[in-house]
Amino acid sequence: ADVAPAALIIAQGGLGDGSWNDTANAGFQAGLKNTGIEGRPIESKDVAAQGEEIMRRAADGGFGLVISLEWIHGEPMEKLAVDYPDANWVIMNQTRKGDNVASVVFGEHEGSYLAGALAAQVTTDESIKGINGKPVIGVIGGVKAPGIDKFIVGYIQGAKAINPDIEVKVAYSDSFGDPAKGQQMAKAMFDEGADIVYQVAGGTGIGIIEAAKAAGAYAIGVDTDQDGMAPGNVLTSMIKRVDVAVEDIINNYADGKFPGGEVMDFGLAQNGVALSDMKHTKDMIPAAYLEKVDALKADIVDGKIEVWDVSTQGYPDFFQ
Amino acid sequence: MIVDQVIAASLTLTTPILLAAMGGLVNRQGGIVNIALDAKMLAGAFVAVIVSSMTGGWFVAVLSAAVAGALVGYLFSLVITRANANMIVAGLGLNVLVAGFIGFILNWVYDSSGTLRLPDVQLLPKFMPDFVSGIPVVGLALSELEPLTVFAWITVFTLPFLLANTRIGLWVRATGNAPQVARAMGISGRNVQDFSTAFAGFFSGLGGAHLALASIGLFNEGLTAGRGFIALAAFYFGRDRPVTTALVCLLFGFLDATQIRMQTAGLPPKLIGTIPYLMVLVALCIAGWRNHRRKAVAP
Amino acid sequence: MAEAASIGRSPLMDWFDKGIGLAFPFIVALVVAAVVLLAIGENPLDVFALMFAESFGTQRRIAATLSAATPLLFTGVATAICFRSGVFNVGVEGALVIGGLCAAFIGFTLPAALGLTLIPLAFGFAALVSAIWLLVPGFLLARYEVDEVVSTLMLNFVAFGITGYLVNGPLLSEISGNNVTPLVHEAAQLPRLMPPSTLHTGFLIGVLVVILYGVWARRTPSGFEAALVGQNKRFSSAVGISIPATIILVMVLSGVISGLGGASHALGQLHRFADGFSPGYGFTGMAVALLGRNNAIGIFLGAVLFGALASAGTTVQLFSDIPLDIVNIIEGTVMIFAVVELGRISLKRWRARR
Amino acid sequence: MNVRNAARDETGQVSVRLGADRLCKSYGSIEANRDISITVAPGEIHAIVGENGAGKSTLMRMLQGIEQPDSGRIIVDDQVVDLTGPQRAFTLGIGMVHQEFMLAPDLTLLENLVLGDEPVIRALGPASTIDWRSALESGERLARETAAHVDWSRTARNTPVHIQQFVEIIRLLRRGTRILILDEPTAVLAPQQVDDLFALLKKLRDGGTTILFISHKLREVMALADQVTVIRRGEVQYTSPVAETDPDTIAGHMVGGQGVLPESAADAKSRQAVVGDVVLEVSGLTTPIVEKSHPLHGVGFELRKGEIIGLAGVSGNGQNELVECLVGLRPVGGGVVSFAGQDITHMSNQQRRARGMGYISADRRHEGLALEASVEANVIAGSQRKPPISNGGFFNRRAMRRAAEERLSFIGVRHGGLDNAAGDLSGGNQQRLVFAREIASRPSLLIVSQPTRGVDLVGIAAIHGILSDFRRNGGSVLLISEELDEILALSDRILVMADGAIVGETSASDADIGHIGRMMVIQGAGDG
Ligand SMILES: Nc1ncnc2c1ncn2[C@@H]1O[C@H](COP(=O)(O)OP(=O)(O)OP(=O)(O)O)[C@@H](O)[C@H]1O
Ligand SMILES: Nc1ncnc2c1ncn2[C@@H]1O[C@H](COP(=O)(O)OP(=O)(O)OP(=O)(O)O)[C@@H](O)[C@H]1O
Ligand SMILES: [Mg+2]
Ligand SMILES: [Mg+2]
Repeated sequence: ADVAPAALIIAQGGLGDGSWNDTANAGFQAGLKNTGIEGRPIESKDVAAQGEEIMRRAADGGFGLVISLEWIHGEPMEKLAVDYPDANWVIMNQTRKGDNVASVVFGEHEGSYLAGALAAQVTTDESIKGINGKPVIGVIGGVKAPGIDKFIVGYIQGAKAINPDIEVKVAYSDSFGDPAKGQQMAKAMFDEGADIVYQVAGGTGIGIIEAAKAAGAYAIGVDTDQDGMAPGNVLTSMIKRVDVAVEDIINNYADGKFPGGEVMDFGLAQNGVALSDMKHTKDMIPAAYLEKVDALKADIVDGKIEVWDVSTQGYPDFFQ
Repeated sequence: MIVDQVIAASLTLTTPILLAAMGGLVNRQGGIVNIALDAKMLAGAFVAVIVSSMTGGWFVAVLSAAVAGALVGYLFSLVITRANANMIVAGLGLNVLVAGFIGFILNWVYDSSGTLRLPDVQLLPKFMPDFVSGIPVVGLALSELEPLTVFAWITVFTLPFLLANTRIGLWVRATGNAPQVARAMGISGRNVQDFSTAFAGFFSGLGGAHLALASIGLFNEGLTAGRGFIALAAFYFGRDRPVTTALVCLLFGFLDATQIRMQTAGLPPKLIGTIPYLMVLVALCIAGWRNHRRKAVAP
Repeated sequence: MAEAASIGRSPLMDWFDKGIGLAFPFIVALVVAAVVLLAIGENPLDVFALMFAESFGTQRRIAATLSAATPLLFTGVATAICFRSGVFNVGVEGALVIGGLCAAFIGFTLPAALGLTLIPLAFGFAALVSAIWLLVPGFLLARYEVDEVVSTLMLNFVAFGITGYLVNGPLLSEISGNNVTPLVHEAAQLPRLMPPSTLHTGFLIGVLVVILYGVWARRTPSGFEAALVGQNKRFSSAVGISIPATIILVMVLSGVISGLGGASHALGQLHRFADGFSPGYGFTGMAVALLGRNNAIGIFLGAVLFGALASAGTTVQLFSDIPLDIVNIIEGTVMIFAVVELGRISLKRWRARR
Repeated sequence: MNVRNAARDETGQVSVRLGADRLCKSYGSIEANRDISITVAPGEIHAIVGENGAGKSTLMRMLQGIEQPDSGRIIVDDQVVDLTGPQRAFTLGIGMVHQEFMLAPDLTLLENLVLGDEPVIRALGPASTIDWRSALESGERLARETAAHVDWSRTARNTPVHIQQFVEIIRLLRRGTRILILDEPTAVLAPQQVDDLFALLKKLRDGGTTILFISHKLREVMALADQVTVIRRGEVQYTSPVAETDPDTIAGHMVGGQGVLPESAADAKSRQAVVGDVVLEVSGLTTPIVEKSHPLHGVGFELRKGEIIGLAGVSGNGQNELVECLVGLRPVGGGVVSFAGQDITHMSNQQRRARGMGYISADRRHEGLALEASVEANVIAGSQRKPPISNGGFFNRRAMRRAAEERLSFIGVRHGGLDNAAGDLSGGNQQRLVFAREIASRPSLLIVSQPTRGVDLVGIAAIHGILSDFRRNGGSVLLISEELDEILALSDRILVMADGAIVGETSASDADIGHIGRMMVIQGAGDG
């Protein structure tokens, strides 16, 4: 196909973060492979400041599709889209104007809500191996940032929806690549009575899952299906289909159907986020809990339940 | 119980810092301030994962990591002792360079970026008999001991002896203290310094191996998370004395282990992270002020 | 650090010397990079040609290079000012980040009605706070001989911690997907020089700072004194120059310039403060200063070279399979060899023989 | 002196343990050693005396292999040897105690003792464990043999200087040194400590060790040495068994014959006592003891307008400390310094300069000049804030050049260009450069330390001319010099300093070189 090549601008943290950038890149590569389009991921140590120049260079250099994973590139992209009407632009986690701009937003908060709801039900059921009766669960974020707190707030909201008295321990590892620390932090949480810890910390999360395995407790994976990383000790994973989103966009772009001007919502309804199939844990969880989760999902999809979105609503009262 | 958890966690988190600090301390006693410990830890971790996966043996992996660290350290030292490079800037440069090389190899040899996950990585074995876990308070920490932690603490208590009583130990201290005297006594200060930097690399490499092989069995670019600098802070704070430095490392490890509790108490994680550095600043100020006082009152 | 207290010591040989000083580390770095490239089966010459085209090939690329060089002008000078006086300040990075946050803070908290006066206010506040930031280690060194390398290194980490906390806590933008402050008011944004390029007025301020530094170093008594202190402390105090006062002066100046650099980057480039504000401009600035032998023109050239490396290093990825790591390798090698004295020593010997 | 004869000695006994045969060594234009020949017999204590810069240390460095002679030979045990380096000298049994201490301050004395030649328990190369017990035994044995009391567990930093000196000697003995070279070993010792050291050295001699030692103090030479050699301006001036000479003769050779006095000295006798206002008044000046410095014990004198006071004395008796206190580079322990009627005891160097004090440092290479900086920078330094050189905070480059040229030509400094490094100038011109700078700010008082060290005869005359002119125009000078000729030639009044105090005074008209020399080198002689 002689479609102009595509560029994927990697966000801060770079490739190898084990989550956001890596997953998106996986989808990007898959898309390129499907369509035969040429394309390259672009990394920069100074991605915050250099973003605009990189995107402009890409447009000047004949790229037809520019996807940026960096949140801070939203503003410059809006202007660039005007300068380069022939190019197609994609930004994530925010809504930007422009006929040739596609905005992709994910329902991390919604998926996390379900994870929280599941965890809140499981944590008091002593019939499940490794679970204590205490209504205590945890979550560990990579850094304290709105993009991460979006997960955390959703998770807490979901947990509270099941049990308003539940205690959700929150901590940040202050790094996305420090599994050693993640492991110790998770250990500490398990030790304080939590039996399920949700990881939103990229590479650090590997340590969190390790810790769950070692403690005979549970972790909840994030971004991809991490259930298999410690079969039986990962309760579920909150899968976020960044890869699917990016791949979709490339496919559409190749077919000449770039969703310019649209906001592509990858929420629960669109299956943009979802809990994993729970291959290893489904059988040990009472079916009622899963049904409840499904019911909540339906309510969210129908709009009966609104899950708080930190990235568009700021912080809620129940979280700082 | 919480106490034994904290003890166990502190101990584990201390080990990599401790190893690097022991190396850096010897280096500084020899007259070189090594701010590239981080680079050597990273190199060590990288090599450890690769070798462990290739051979399936933790010991070879750990040894290779140490040798890799020592090699990087030695080359670094040559730049300082032979070509008179400024050790601080060269150290910063080395941190960038090593990260670049590792990223590059990851990319071109392993076709991945950031993280290296290899099959059959053998972790450091936990060798204590089962019953120790029943011991109150320290049982958990004991049961989690692995060879590197044990080695690190053996080093802490043998290093003072080695520095004091071996020829090379004496040479290192003499070179750092009065290079012209060492030279006049027929000791090649440069060779001794090269040795001390290689030594620092060796121990940093071990620290890196611990990070990679203690429990997670994979390599990540961010694995060291600035621990080389924390180690630097530790031996500055511990005034280059092994046991004091080890206690400072333990304190930093403890801070790391209790970070989660401090967060619960409302301290923001970013600010908690600055505590070690603030401590060193305060220590420097106190030392400087005391020095000043002593000079001022000199008879 | 041997820039002579040379009031005008500039025969041809001197320039030749400086030229070698600047080129030598780059040549080594290119050789290292070439070896690596050969190992992966790329033709180094092609890659270097591409990199050159990406940094200086067109007017736009030149603008992009200068834009990337802008923060380095500030950090290069802020570092050189201290190195030249024998003060080994490695805390420019921290001061820059603090300055950037302060400028952004002024830029979005003060009422937009202040209009253009916001800019000097923001620059002033940033310079003030950064100056105080570096005054602390300066004072400790001047009065108590507290090792400035360690104190400033530690202060960097403290600066990262404080700014990291503020940008996520009290100063976090209401609605965002990332740790960023709100955008500064439009009036507080530095205008662009060659739209659409991101090259902004901060570049001119940076060039001005370099020129002022050159004038200060060569044309003012205080610059003269600082250089003498850097060369020979005993001599300096014997001719009546106060060493502590000089140390404090250069640290404060370094802080002011770091602060201006942070403000320029915040108001001109990002229009806010954000996580990832500086990818290590302060540390690269050290290499720039050393490469330029603390000389104004040398610093300018050094900053442009590193700017070129940064801008070309990313955009070449669009057109080839060269990973970013090559840029890191080049940069690290340049830093290490910028401080190696091989080139200079052999040159001196060669000259002595004649 | 004839080596070949010595080698043919028929008893089979070595007759020359250490010898120099027509050694020459130049540093650039300075001939530090010219055809120096000496012979030292086994078991002899041989003293080398001479003024500062006479070339003593240079000779010792060649005998230790640190420097290679330009020409000439070195003899050890009647054999010509090629001393390629200090290590070679070591193996031949030659060891040296340097002028500056060679102990690592933070190591213990025992560690310092064995450093570089450690006894080990089992040989494992560098990793061998040091056998501290045998080290201590050897240290204590040697200490016993030499009758020194050493606490080996102390760090060098916390050890009195004379013990440090002992340890350095013991360290050499332990390594099999048979020929001991000591460069001014008594400079930093108190009298009692000197006696201890001498007892040790005599004991060593009686045990067969050959000792070569440098000193400025004739009392010490008379008390200790068997043989004395005087070096002056790089040449052997005199050599004699101590028993056959006396201090006056030696002092005469040290400070030089009458013939070499510059002309200006001729009118010295005709000078009148100066009666102007007191410019500098020093009373009861004391300093705290800081490592390697000689403390002052209540120094006091007055310097008047238009007067040159010469301060004579052997180096290391507190002159440097006095100078530094006067110019504000060293904190004062007690006493008062007032300048032009104002108490300046605690003022900074800068403030003193602003009040009209100029300073010619004895350490030209490190304190008097910034060698790497340009000639212009050196001659301007200190005036950089004064108009017309700078105006409104900026240099006036033209005015600066002009000022620099004027200053340099006023005194006749020959230089290759204002932009050349000051280090490129010849020694004499470097010193003129310092004068050019200091005179230019029109001080009322000059503190001048060793103004002609390393300066050739023409340069000396020029510098003396500068000083005389300065005084004629109403300036006051405190002149510190070890060249007695110089002091006699220039001073109105002469003070003699010894052991941190002024021990004697004489007016120019009464000055007698022999008398002053005795006061300098033979303590207490001035009183008697
Ligand atoms: N490395 C050198 N480079 C240049 N000149 C030197 C060097 N070493 C000595 N000189 C000069 O050689 C001459 C003799 O110096 P030397 O150190 O031998 O004197 P000395 O008799 O030991 O004096 P002092 O009593 O001051 O120690 C002096 O003029 C000195 O300046
Ligand atoms: N290393 C040593 N070997 C032999 N004698 C020593 C040593 N150090 C000190 N002395 C002698 O011991 C006596 C006391 O020494 P010093 O003044 O150092 O003692 P101090 O004041 O008690 O020491 P400190 O300051 O450590 O308390 C002096 O006569 C000194 O010569
Ligand atoms: Mg529970
Ligand atoms: Mg000498």
